[in-house]
Amino acid sequence: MASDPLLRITGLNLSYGSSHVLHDVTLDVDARPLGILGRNGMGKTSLCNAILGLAPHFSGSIRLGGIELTGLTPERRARLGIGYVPQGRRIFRSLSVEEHLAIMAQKDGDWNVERVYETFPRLKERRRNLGDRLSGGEQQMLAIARALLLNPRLLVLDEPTEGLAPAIVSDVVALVRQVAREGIAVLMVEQNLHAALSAVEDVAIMVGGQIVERMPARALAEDTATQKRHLALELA
Amino acid sequence: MPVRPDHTHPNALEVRGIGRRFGGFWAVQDVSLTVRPGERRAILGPNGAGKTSLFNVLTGDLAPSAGTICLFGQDVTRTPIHKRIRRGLRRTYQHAHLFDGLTVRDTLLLAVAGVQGSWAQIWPVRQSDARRAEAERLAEVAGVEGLLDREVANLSHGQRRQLEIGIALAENPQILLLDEPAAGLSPAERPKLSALLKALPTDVAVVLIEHDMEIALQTSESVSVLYNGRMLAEGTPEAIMQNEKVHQVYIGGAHG
Amino acid sequence: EDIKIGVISVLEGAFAGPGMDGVRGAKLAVMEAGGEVNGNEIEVITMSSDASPDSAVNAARKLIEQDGVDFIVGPLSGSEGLALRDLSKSYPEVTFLNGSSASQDTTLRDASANFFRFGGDGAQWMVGVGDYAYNELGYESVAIVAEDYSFPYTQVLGFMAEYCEAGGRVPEKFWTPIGNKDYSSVVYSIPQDVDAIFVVLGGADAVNFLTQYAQAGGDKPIIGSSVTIDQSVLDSHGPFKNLLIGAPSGTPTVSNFDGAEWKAFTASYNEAFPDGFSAPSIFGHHYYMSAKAAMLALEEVGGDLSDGQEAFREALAKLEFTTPTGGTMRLDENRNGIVDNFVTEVFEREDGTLGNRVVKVVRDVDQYLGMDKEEFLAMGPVSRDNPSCP
Amino acid sequence: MKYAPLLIGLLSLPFLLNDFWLTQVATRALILGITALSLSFLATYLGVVSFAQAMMAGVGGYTIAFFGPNTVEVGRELPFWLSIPLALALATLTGALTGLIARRSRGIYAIMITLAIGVAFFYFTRQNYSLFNGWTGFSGVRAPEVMGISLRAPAPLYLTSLAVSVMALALVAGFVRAPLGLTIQALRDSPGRVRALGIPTTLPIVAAFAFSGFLAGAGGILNVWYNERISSFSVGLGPIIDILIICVIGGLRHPAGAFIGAIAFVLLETFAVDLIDRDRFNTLIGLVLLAIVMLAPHGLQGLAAGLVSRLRPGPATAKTTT
Amino acid sequence: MTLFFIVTLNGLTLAALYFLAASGFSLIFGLMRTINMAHGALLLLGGYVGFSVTEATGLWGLGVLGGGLVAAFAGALVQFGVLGWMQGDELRQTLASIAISIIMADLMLWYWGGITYQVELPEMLAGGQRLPLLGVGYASIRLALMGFALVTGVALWLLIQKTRFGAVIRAGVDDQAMLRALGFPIERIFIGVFALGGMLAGMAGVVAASALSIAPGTDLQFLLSSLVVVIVGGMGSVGGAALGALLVGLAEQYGLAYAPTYGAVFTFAIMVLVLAVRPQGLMGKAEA
Ligand SMILES: Nc1ncnc2c1ncn2[C@@H]1O[C@H](COP(=O)(O)OP(=O)(O)OP(=O)(O)O)[C@@H](O)[C@H]1O
Ligand SMILES: Nc1ncnc2c1ncn2[C@@H]1O[C@H](COP(=O)(O)OP(=O)(O)OP(=O)(O)O)[C@@H](O)[C@H]1O
Ligand SMILES: [Mg+2]
Ligand SMILES: [Mg+2]
Repeated sequence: MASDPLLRITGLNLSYGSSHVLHDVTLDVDARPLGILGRNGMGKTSLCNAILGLAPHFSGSIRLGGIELTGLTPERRARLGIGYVPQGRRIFRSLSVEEHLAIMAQKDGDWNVERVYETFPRLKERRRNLGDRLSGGEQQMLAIARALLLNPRLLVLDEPTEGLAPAIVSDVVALVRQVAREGIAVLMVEQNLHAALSAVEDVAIMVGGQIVERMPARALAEDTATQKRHLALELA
Repeated sequence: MPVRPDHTHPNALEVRGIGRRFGGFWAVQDVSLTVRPGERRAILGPNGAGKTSLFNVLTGDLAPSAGTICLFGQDVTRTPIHKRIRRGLRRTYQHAHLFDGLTVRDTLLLAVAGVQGSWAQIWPVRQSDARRAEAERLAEVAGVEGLLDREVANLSHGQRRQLEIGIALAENPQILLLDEPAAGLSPAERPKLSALLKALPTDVAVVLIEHDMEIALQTSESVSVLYNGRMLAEGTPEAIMQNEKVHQVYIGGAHG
Repeated sequence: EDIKIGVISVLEGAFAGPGMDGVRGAKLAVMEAGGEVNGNEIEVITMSSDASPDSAVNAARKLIEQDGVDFIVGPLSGSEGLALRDLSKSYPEVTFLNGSSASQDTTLRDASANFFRFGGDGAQWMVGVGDYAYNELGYESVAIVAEDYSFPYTQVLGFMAEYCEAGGRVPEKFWTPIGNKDYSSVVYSIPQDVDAIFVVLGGADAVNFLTQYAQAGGDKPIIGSSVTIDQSVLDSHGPFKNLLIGAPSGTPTVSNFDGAEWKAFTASYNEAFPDGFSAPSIFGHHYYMSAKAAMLALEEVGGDLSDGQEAFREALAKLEFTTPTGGTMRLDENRNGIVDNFVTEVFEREDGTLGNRVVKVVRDVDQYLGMDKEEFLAMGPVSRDNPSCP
Repeated sequence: MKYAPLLIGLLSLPFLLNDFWLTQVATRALILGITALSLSFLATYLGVVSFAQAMMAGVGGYTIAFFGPNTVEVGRELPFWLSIPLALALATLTGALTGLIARRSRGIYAIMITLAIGVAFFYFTRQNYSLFNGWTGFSGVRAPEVMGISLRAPAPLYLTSLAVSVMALALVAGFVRAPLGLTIQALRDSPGRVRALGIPTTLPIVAAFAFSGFLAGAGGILNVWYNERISSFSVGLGPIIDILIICVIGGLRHPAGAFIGAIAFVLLETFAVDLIDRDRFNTLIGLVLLAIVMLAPHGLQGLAAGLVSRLRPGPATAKTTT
Repeated sequence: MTLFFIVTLNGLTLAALYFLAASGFSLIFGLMRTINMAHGALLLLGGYVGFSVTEATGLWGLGVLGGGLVAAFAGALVQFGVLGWMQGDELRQTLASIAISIIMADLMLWYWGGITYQVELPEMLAGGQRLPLLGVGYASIRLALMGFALVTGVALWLLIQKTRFGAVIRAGVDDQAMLRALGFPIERIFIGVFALGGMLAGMAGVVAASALSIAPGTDLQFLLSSLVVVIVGGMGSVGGAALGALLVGLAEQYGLAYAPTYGAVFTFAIMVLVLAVRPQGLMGKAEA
C-alpha cells in the first residue's frame, strides 16, 4: 500500500443520462504534478467532478491514499485532503472575500489567511467585496486561495489561469510549482499550453473521454506531432 | 421603429470621460476612447482594472456615473441596452450567462430575432424561414454546428464560450465588444478564433478584452491599457509592448 | 332498506371545534333512535367543508351523487347555508336539514321547498336581550364590536330591533375584518360614554378581544352574542375566562339549563362523547335537533322515502316535538323554526368551569321577531348599516 | 396523430361514466387543469410561480356571475355572447396588469408579490358588496343554454371543458415554440442577457402574464358554470394553494402535467374521506401529497414518463463496462 | 390625538409580535432560501406545548422553553426527514412543507381539539399598567414584547452577519455542491438551522398564546404574516424583517382604527407597492 500513488483512478466511466462522457479512465497522480490537456468538451471537468463526488460515476474506482472514495460524500472526500478549484470558479456570491477565507481558515497548516494575502495582495485590497462583485481574475485568485486554505494533500485545479492577466498567470504557475514542492500532489486541467507546460512535470491528454497519452511535460513541449494529433494544434 | 443608425459616421464609438463608481470605489474613472468603423482595438489591463466594467457601461448593462457615450454620432448614454443592440452594438460576456433551458439552435434563432426585432412573433418559425439559415450559419462560424439540438445547460464550459461568440455575431454587428473571448477555449480553438476575428467584414469595429496576448496583439491594430480604472497607455501593439509601465503592471517580468 | 344521512360540517381550521360538535349532535340523534327506523338501518356519512360555501356545495354534491344520501344535515355557517339553500333547488328529491347556519335570508327570502331549518336564525337567537339590557340592566347606549359578515349582521339585528325600540342607542358599531386577531386599537376606540359593549365575536376572537379589553383597563360590562358565550368558547383553556363571568347574552342553547330534558340530553352527550365539550354547544344542539326531527319524521312515515320524499317532507313540515330545552319546536311557512329563546348569563360552576344559565325565557320567537311580517320585511336585508339607531 | 387514441377515449367518457364521475371527477379535473395550466405555463416557461392565478380565474368567473343570471341582487344581465368575451378580456387584462406590477420580481419575490396581489383581491371581494357581494358572493349563476340544452348538464359541460382543455394545450404548445415563447423562456434563464439580444423585457413578461390570464379566465368561466356560484372563497388562499399543489404534483416539465395533477388532486380530495376514518382525512391528504412530492421529483407526469421509457427498451439504459 | 398615539403604540407592539413570529421563518428563509410553509404549524405546536408545560409547572419561562425545544425538534425532523432531500428545489420544498403543515394541523386538532388556549402569564406580565402622558391602561405583555423582539433581533443579526456559522450557511445557499466539495457537511448544518428556526417559532408560539391566544387556524395566520413581514423587509436581512414587521403591524392597526372595511386590503396593497418598487424588499440586496 505504501507504494501506491496518492490518487489512483481505475476504469472510471461516467455518463449524463444517455451520453457516455468518460470511458475507462485510468490515471495515477503522485508527487509529480500532472497536467491534463484536451480540447473543449472532452471530459476534463467531468473527471475533476467525479474525483470530488460532484458527478457520480457508474463504474470504476477512485482511491486516495489507499482509501476508496466511491460512495463517499463530497465533504468526506474534501476532508480526506482534496482541495478543489473548479472551472468557472464557483465563488459564493453573498460572501465577502474575507468571509470566504474565514470559513476555510484552519488553526494549523501551511496555509493561512496571512499567507493568502501575501500571495495575492489584490485580494487583500478587495477583502470587503462580495463574491459576485469581484472581477473575473480576482475570483480566480480567491478560488485558488480557498482551496489552499484546506491544506490539502491533493490539489485539483480546473483551468486555474482562465481570465488571469499574464503577470498573474506566471504567479499561479510559480505557485503551483511551489505547492508541489511543498509536497502537495497536483492535478491541473489547463488550456493555456504554455502555462501548463511550465507548471507541471507530467501531462496526460484527454480525447473523447479517454486518456490517450501520458508523457513528461518537457517531451510534449517538443513533440509537435502529438500536439497536432491530439490537441489539434497547428504550429503557432 | 428603431432609429436607423448612420453607419457612415466617422466614429463608431465615442466615449468621453466615462466613470463608474461602486459605493466609494471608482472601478472606471475618466476614460475616453474613440473607435472608428472597422477599427480593431485591444483593451489590456491587470485583473480588476475595470475592463469589464467599462464594457458594461458601454453596452448599458451598467449606468455610468459620469461621462457620455456616442454610437455613430448619436448620444446613447441613457439609451437602454436593447436599443443599443438594435443600433449595431454587440457584446460577449466574460461569465457566460446563457439560456440553459433553450437549445443551441433556439438560442441562436432568438439572437437573430432579437436583433431583427421579430421576437414578438407568436407563431413558430417555419422551416423555410431565413432566420433558421442565419442561426445555422452562426453555429458554424462559432464552431458549435454539431451541438445545435443540445440544451445549453449540457454544454461544457468551452462550448458555452463558443456559443457566446455565435450570439454576438448575429445579423451584421457594427461594433463588437468581446470580453475575453479566448478564455476557456482550448489551444486548438484559439487560432480559429483569431481567424474568425480577422475574417470579419472590414467595416466592423472590434473592441477586444483579452489576456491571451498572442490573440490580442495579432488581431488588433491599436491597444488601450487600463490600470486602476484609468487609461494608462494607448498606442500600436508594438509601442505598447515596449512600454515600461505596461510591463510593470500587467505583463510581468517574462513575456507572455 | 338502508337510509343514508349526509352530515356536512367544518372539521378543519378555525371552526373545527364547533364543527366537530355539530357532527356529535347529529350522531347523537341517530344513536338515540337506535340507529334504525322501522327496521331501516341508518348510516351517517360525514363530509367536511372548510366553512366556505364552495366547499359546502362540493361536499353536498358528493354526498348526493356519489354516496347517494337521502338527506343532508348541515351546514355550520351562514354563507354555507345560503349556498346549500340554492343548491337544494337543483336536487328537489333530496331533503336538506340545516345544521347551525343562521343567516336570515336562508329561509326568509327566496326559500327552498326542500330546505328545513329547525333552529331559527341569528336574529331570533338574540330576542329578549335588547329589552333586558335596556329595561333591566339600564344600559342606555351600547357600542357594538362585531365581525364583518352576514351572521353577525343578523345577530346585531336581533339585538338592535328590540333595543332601539325600547329606547336604547347604538352610537357606534365596529365591524372588524374577518380573521383579525389583535383588537387593541378597537379597544381604545370605544367611546367612553357607552354603558356596555355588545361583542359579536366567537372562539379565539372573543378570547382575544376580552383579554385585551381587560388589560387596557376597560371596565364596561360585556353583552355576549350567541357564539361568544357558547360552550365552545367557555370550555377554552386560559385566564381570560374570568372576564366572562356574569356576561348576559341571548341564545337558544343554555348549557346549564335546568329542565329535565336538557339534563338527560347533556348526560347522553357526555356519555357518548367523553372528548366533547362539558355540555353540548349551540352547534351540537342544532345539528341534534335537525337530525332528531329527521328521525321523528322518518318514524312517522315508517321509513318510507319513496315518491321523492314527498311524505317525509310533509311530516317534517308538520312536525311538533319537545326540544332539549323543554319547548315545542314547530316550523313556519318558510320551514324555519319557531323557537324558544333565552336570555342567559355566564356563571362559574362548582368545579371551576364556566357554563351559562337562564335569566329569562322568550317563547315562540318566529323569524319576524314578533313583528308584523310586512313591517319586518320592509326593514330590508341586514347589512353593516341596517338597522341603525345612533 | 399520436394523441388520437387518447382523445377518442376521452370523447367516449360520457357514455362510460355516471353523472357523478363525469361531472364531479372528470369535468372538475379538466376545469382545475385549465386553471392550473395557466400557472404551469408561467412557472415552466417564464420561471415565475404566480399565486395570482386564482384571481385571474376569479375575474373571469365574477364577470360571468355579475353579467349573467344570478339570484343575488347585484349586477346586470348581458347576453352570453357579450359576457363571455368580456370575461376573457378582463381576465387577460388582469393577467397583463399583474405582469406589469410583478415584472421586475423573480423567484421567491415573484411568488410573494403575486400572492400579495391575490390576497389583496381576495380581501377586496370579501369586503366589497357592490361588485362582488362580499363574503357570500353570487349564487344561482346559470350556464347558457344552447338549443334548449343547458351547458351545465353533465355531458355538455364535460365536452365543453374537454374542448377548451385541448385548445389551451395546443395554444401553449404553439406559443412556446414561437419567438415570443422562446423570449419568455430566455427571460426565465437569464433576464439581463435577453436585453443584450436587443429585446426589451417588460413586454414579453406582460404578454406571458396576459396569456396566462386568458387561460385562467377560461378556467374561471367554466368553474362558475360548474359551481353555479362564486364567492370570495373561490379566490382565497385555499384555491391559490390548490392550484399550486395541482401543478407540482402533476409536474412542471410538460403542460399536460397540469391535467394529470388535477386528476390526482380531484381523486384525492373526493375520496380521501372514504379511505380513512373520516375525521383524519386531512392527514391522509397531506401524506399522499408528501409521498408524491418526495417520490416523484418531476411530478406524476415525470413519474409516468420515466416508467414509459423504462418499459420501452432504448438507449436510455446505461451500459456498464468493467 | 391620544387615539393616534395609542394606535401607533399598538402597531409597534403588534409589530414586535410579528417580528418574533417571523424570526424563525426569516432565519430559514434568509439563510437557506427554503420557504418553510410548516412554520405556522411549528409555532402552533410550540404554543400548545407551552400551554401544557406552563399549566403543569406554573412556570411561564419553562413553558416558553418547552414550546421552543419541542418545536426545534420538530423543525429538525422536518428538514432531516423531508426538506433536506430536495434541497435547492424550492418549489418542491414549498409544497412538501405545505403537506407537512396540513398533517401537523390535523394531528394537533386531533390531540388538542378545536378549542382556544391561552397561556397564563406570570404576575409581572399579566395585567396592564397606566401609561404615563397618555393616561390610559396598557397591557404589560405588549410592552415586554418589544423587549423580546429587540433581544431576538440583535442575537439573530449577530449570528447571521458576524459568525462563521452564518457565513457557512450563506455559502451553502449560494452553491451547495461547491461548499460540500470544500469539506462542509452542509446537510447537518441545515438541520441545525431548521432546529434553530423551529425553536424561534415555538417560543414565539408560546408568547403569542400568552399575549393573544391560539386555536386551529392560528398557524395559517402567523404563516401569512411571517411571509409578508419577511418579504416586504427583504430576504435574509434581520433589519428588513424588523422593518417589514413594523410596516405590517402599523398598517394593520391604523387600518383597524381608521378604515376597518378595507384594512386588510391596504396591508396587502402596501406589500404589492413595496415589491413593485423594490422587488427585492425594503432592505434586501438585489439579485444579480
Ligand atoms: N450536465 C451535463 N449533461 C449532459 N452533458 C454534459 C453535462 N455536462 C457536460 N456534458 C457534456 O459532456 C462532455 C464533457 O464535458 P466536460 O465539461 O467534462 O468537458 P471539458 O473537457 O471540461 O470541456 P471544456 O474544456 O470546454 O471545459 C461535453 O460534450 C459536454 O457537452
Ligand atoms: N458591482 C460591483 N460592486 C463593487 N465592486 C465591483 C463591482 N463590479 C466590479 N467591481 C470591482 O471593480 C473592479 C473592476 O472590475 P472589472 O470586472 O471591470 O475588472 P476587469 O478589468 O474586467 O478584470 P478581469 O481581467 O479580472 O476580468 C474590480 O476590482 C471589482 O472588484
Ligand atoms: Mg471543463
Ligand atoms: Mg473582466
